[in-house]
Amino acid sequence: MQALTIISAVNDALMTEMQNDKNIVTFGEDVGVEGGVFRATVNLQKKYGEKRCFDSPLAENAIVGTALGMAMGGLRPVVEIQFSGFVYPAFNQIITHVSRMRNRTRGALTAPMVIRMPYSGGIRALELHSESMEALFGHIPGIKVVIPSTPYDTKGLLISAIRDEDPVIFMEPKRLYRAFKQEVPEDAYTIPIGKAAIVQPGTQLTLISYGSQMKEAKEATALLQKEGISVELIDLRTIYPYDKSTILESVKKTGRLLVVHEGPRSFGVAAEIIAMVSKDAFEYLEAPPTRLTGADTIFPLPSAEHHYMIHTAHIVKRATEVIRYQP
Amino acid sequence: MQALTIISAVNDALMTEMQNDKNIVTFGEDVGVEGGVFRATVNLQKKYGEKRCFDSPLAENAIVGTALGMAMGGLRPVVEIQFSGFVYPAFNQIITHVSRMRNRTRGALTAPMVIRMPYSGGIRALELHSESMEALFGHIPGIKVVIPSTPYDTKGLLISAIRDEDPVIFMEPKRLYRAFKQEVPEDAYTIPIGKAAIVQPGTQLTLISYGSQMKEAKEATALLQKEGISVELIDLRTIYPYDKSTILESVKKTGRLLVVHEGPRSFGVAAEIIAMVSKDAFEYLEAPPTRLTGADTIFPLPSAEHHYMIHTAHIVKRATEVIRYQP
Amino acid sequence: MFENFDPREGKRLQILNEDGQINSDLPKLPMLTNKQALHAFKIMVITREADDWAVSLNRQGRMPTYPPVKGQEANSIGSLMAVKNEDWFVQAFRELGGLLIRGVPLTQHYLYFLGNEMGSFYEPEKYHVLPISVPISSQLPHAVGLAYAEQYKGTDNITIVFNGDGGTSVGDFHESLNFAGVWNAPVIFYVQNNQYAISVPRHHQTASTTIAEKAFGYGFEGVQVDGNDVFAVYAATKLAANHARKGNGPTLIEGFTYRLGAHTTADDPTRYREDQEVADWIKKDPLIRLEKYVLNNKLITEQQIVTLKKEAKKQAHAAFEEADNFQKESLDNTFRYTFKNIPPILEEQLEQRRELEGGLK
Amino acid sequence: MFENFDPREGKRLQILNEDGQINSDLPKLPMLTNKQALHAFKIMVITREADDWAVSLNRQGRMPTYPPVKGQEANSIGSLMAVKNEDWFVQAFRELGGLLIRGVPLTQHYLYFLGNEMGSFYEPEKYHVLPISVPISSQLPHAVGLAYAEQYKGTDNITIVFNGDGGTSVGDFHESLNFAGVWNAPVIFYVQNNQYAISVPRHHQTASTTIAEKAFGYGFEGVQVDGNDVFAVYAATKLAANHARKGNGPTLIEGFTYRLGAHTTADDPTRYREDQEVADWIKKDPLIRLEKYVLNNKLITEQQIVTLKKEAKKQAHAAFEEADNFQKESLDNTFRYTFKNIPPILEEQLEQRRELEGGLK
Ligand SMILES: Cc1ncc(C[n+]2csc(CCOP(=O)(O)OP(=O)(O)O)c2C)c(N)n1
Ligand SMILES: Cc1ncc(C[n+]2csc(CCOP(=O)(O)OP(=O)(O)O)c2C)c(N)n1
Ligand SMILES: [Mg+2]
Ligand SMILES: [Mg+2]
Repeated sequence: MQALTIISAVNDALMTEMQNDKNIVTFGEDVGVEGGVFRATVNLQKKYGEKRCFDSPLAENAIVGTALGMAMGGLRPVVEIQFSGFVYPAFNQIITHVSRMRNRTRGALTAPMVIRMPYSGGIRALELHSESMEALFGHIPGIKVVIPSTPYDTKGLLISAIRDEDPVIFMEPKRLYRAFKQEVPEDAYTIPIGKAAIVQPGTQLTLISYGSQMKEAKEATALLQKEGISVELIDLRTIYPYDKSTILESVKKTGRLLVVHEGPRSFGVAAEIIAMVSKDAFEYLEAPPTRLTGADTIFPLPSAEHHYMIHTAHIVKRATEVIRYQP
Repeated sequence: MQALTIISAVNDALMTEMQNDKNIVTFGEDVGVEGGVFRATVNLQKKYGEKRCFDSPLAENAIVGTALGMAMGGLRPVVEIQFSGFVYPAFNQIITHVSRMRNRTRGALTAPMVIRMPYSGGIRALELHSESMEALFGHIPGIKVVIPSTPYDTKGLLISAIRDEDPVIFMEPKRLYRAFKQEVPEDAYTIPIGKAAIVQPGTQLTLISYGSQMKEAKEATALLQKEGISVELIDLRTIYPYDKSTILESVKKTGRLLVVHEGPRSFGVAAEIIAMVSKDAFEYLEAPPTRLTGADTIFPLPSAEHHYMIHTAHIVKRATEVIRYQP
Repeated sequence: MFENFDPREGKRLQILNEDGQINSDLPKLPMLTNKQALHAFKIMVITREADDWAVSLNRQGRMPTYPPVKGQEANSIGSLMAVKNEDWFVQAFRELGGLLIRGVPLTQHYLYFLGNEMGSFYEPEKYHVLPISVPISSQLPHAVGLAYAEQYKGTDNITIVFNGDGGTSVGDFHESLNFAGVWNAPVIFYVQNNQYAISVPRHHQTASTTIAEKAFGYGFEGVQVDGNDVFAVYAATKLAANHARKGNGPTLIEGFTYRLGAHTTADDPTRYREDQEVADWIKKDPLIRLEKYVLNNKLITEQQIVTLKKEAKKQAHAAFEEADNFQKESLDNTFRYTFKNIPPILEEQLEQRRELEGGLK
Repeated sequence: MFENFDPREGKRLQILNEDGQINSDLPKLPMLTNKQALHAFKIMVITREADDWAVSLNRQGRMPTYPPVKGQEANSIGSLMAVKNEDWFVQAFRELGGLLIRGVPLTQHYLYFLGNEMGSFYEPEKYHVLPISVPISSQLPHAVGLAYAEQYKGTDNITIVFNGDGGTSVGDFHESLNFAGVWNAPVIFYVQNNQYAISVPRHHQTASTTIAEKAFGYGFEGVQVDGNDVFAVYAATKLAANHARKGNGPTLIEGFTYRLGAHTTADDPTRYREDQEVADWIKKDPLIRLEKYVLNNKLITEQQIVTLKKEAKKQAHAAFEEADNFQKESLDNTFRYTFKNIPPILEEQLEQRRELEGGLK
């Protein structure tokens, strides 16, 4: 066992899997000599050579498009988009090809590939370095969207993503990249895509979050516990296909739901979870299912980002309201 | 008054407004000599000249990007994306610039521009000519998303969109382009963006839809009425910023909600509406708020598109279930 | 490799002229043998018949929107003859001739335009063909990726990818040529410059004199060929293929050609182009000149051609009937191929849809 | 207009060499007057001081991520001097010198990198400057649109837009040059080729020999200039600007230069480049050679330069303090500029946020 941060767990997953499968190649801007601006791919080129880990020209669209070509040609590309705010040039490739190749060709051609990207805010970064737009990907049929929140899950989920026969968008909570360490096995292991984690069992409120926001969600859960409130904290881990049964089971038990995420509110991830729960656990709901999310605004530049971010105290406040709610 | 189809109402709106405001220019693929593949811009070049209505090279990204430049330079561009399935190359411009220029520059530069595009399926078209991905736009802070369903609304909303000081994505229900005619005033008029229409008042169920799906929604409403069921039919018209108060008022009255749209279900428009209602009209809901939407699948090629489309009978069925629901 | 045909000097490679004669005074170039020329002719005949038939089926309401290939056949026929079966063939959407050269059944092409996903099921081990790509030029990066993969695996397979003159305006065109240049990828970019992108004429698409010359900005060669001359197309592609296979990287070929028909069956080209222009290009029809060639060289007789065309028509009709009777895609299949394994959330949606459809039957 | 400096023939325009001497044997070119040269020098000094100060502020933890301009100053200074105030100036993000030429207060630049949106508020009637564009090359289409708008309005204003060598790989680069060519738009594309895109060297970015030669594929001229020579930059831009203003369309200028510092303060360039390379380029520093020039030509004395630099430092410090003390953006402002008028749905979110923040104070 080794104590790893999330960013080193990414590196470790790549190291481990590239050893196991020589068809894995990884590329993107600055991933080669530099080892990635966050050091996610550090030493990969040294270890596996320039054919397997390399810099590409600066063009996200072609990074994804050529990766798809490689995938159809039998390789397993894992590409890095330097920041999720720069993935949009690749949207056309993702929506019109990556997500559809299996369906389009009735399985003759497939796209086993991973598109990695750091997302999330609160790190005083330049414009477009802080957004959380995972809901956009969630709405695209044919891709899986995975967001880990711990080093252990990062390695397990990334290896699952690489081994998956379908394309996976792998969003990494950059705010947590170096926030804490966790014991991570040295060998390869997988965590199933599509399964949420019950981080803490509880009875009075289902609190759902994921990725970068899990830190505050955990803190809030602990604070509420101190006040004698029992929260069931769920880490969604997979945005699509998300884990309906774990969510429903929990809400049916607690009767109360709060969903927390950084991304904009309208048409966001919380909307989907709440719409689903409102229909499928309608009779169990004892309080209005509530969202605590980023606003429908442009993510502010550093000096005002605290006006956007969701803090632990905010979660405690909303959770308390949901719990106190009486019809 | 003149009896116009939706497509001729688009043309009429452009004709009328270009007369009123010489800063309006319209361009895109085949919009000049050809007058657009659907004839939306027919005769505009003849009437207003090649500087105001013209063909661009084939590049949606640059169409939107140059339009933004023009808008910042004082023009009012109305660009056409030939089919909504080809807007994705322009996503980067839309998300990272068009939607943000006002906010980024604190109002020094703005993006008064309209991006028109036909959307919706059921017309036996080639791949990527049938999708309904409006929810993607709904999630992007800083843009308005408008979808008309009648010729009258088309003209009024398009003129509002052109006059709007902010960027508007204007999605046109191509399945209804020539489906029916309606009396449309010859002069300019506006319909406010952000206001839904109560197409038919009712008491037992709130049925919300928009755009292409309104045809079936209207038919279903009529069929249900025949069976003595009173449906309040709402045409959303604006996807963002959507009309919360009209929706809530209706649901508070009926206690039951069915949202119908063509686009994929997960993270779709219905999710947002239902999440909002579940929170803000929690105590009024007498039945699970229900979605009837496209599936989370790739829109099928013509020979199987009937497996995707939502038919009137489907709406009747789901509406009946929602109305019959007893806790 | 194309020193004698530098597009920047206004040169265009033509071997077989409009009269069906081989131009003299040409440097040594790869040539189609008589047998190959006859094969090209036969495939061009069936392509033409199949294409015409699709257009008339559309008029009869039996075929949805269809993009005719008429007039452009030599481009994909000549170039596909110059590569081997294991080389990847990445289509745009006007390469029916090339598909037939590759051995893909005509039925499959019809099936696609009839709106059946099985029309894009090209047995991977057999054909090495990518399906039609609807978003213009978005297939180009795939070609570069495939080329990289083949290089990585150590094969000598190359990739040939098609797009149109309109498609050269798209960012993917640039990025793909640029990546290919940097990676020295074994790929041939074949642009069918048919002078229009729907209604938009070539000079509204780009201000460069030729499309071929764009290659030099990416560090490799481009050549313009007479795209209605199957010999020129073959020669240029063969040289480019050898070049790529030897590890010398990509080439851009511009086939200078013309779409004799409408953009698609939904299009009315009289709105945007002159009859005279079309008439001029009809004289340059690749089929007419190849027919002259095979006749002049006695590779076939007039009588045999009559029979050939009759047979081709029959083949087309039969292929269409087969496609038209092909099993329709089921509800289950519209869900099943979204992912390798259908996740619970989608399974549930399928169940609901089954119930809805069942409830209506 | 650049017949004598065709990049395809390996030519690069240099007027002021590394020794601060004007090259002889040059054809007649637009030249900076003594007064202009002195102005360029003064602006370059303050640019250098302001830039260095930002880097050290970052080390002190008083400035978030900052991208240094050091070594590249001549590019935006020379080119901005060659256009008029009404001409649109579309930034990438390493054009501090150009901003100062345009008269933008240094405070504003600091404000932006301090993470305050007001740093992008360039009074439109005054500066004709577009804000920094973070997504590489995505500003290029804006420049073409602006150029179109000016042409449409019948002004003779042109547009100059910047990007980097890395940025030439992006589809926007291609599409923008292509649109500009077709529209014959009055725009100058200025590429600061500083040899790297973060860690990625120029030869991994494109296989073409120069970036300038790419222009020919779009039907217009490109020229490579010594980007560390403010005279060459000025001359090329002046010619291109006249060309555009006369209605002759776009030009691509490649400024061959070098980033002496890190990509940003978060970057460690020793990971990917050799000390020797940096040392070689330090000799080519645009400031050193311009200093030699103004001294040789007695436009300024050594003593005055010492004073100038001291003053510049002071100015930088003062500007930073002003920016640092600038009013922080309020919660309301983070909502207010999403649309012209805040819609009810957003008003409600603002209300909820106010309540949350209030609840915590
Ligand atoms: C990205 C994208 N935009 C628009 C379209 C609609 N469209 C289909 S074909 C076509 C013209 C293509 O022109 P060209 O590349 O010259 O090919 P040709 O049709 O002439 O063979 C257009 C605009 C599309 N398919 N994809
Ligand atoms: C679309 C996009 N992708 C990635 C980035 C991250 N990034 C910032 S600067 C940069 C390198 C830019 O290189 P170049 O264009 O040469 O400009 P330079 O930094 O050398 O001035 C990268 C990759 C970005 N800002 N935008
Ligand atoms: Mg064409
Ligand atoms: Mg650079």
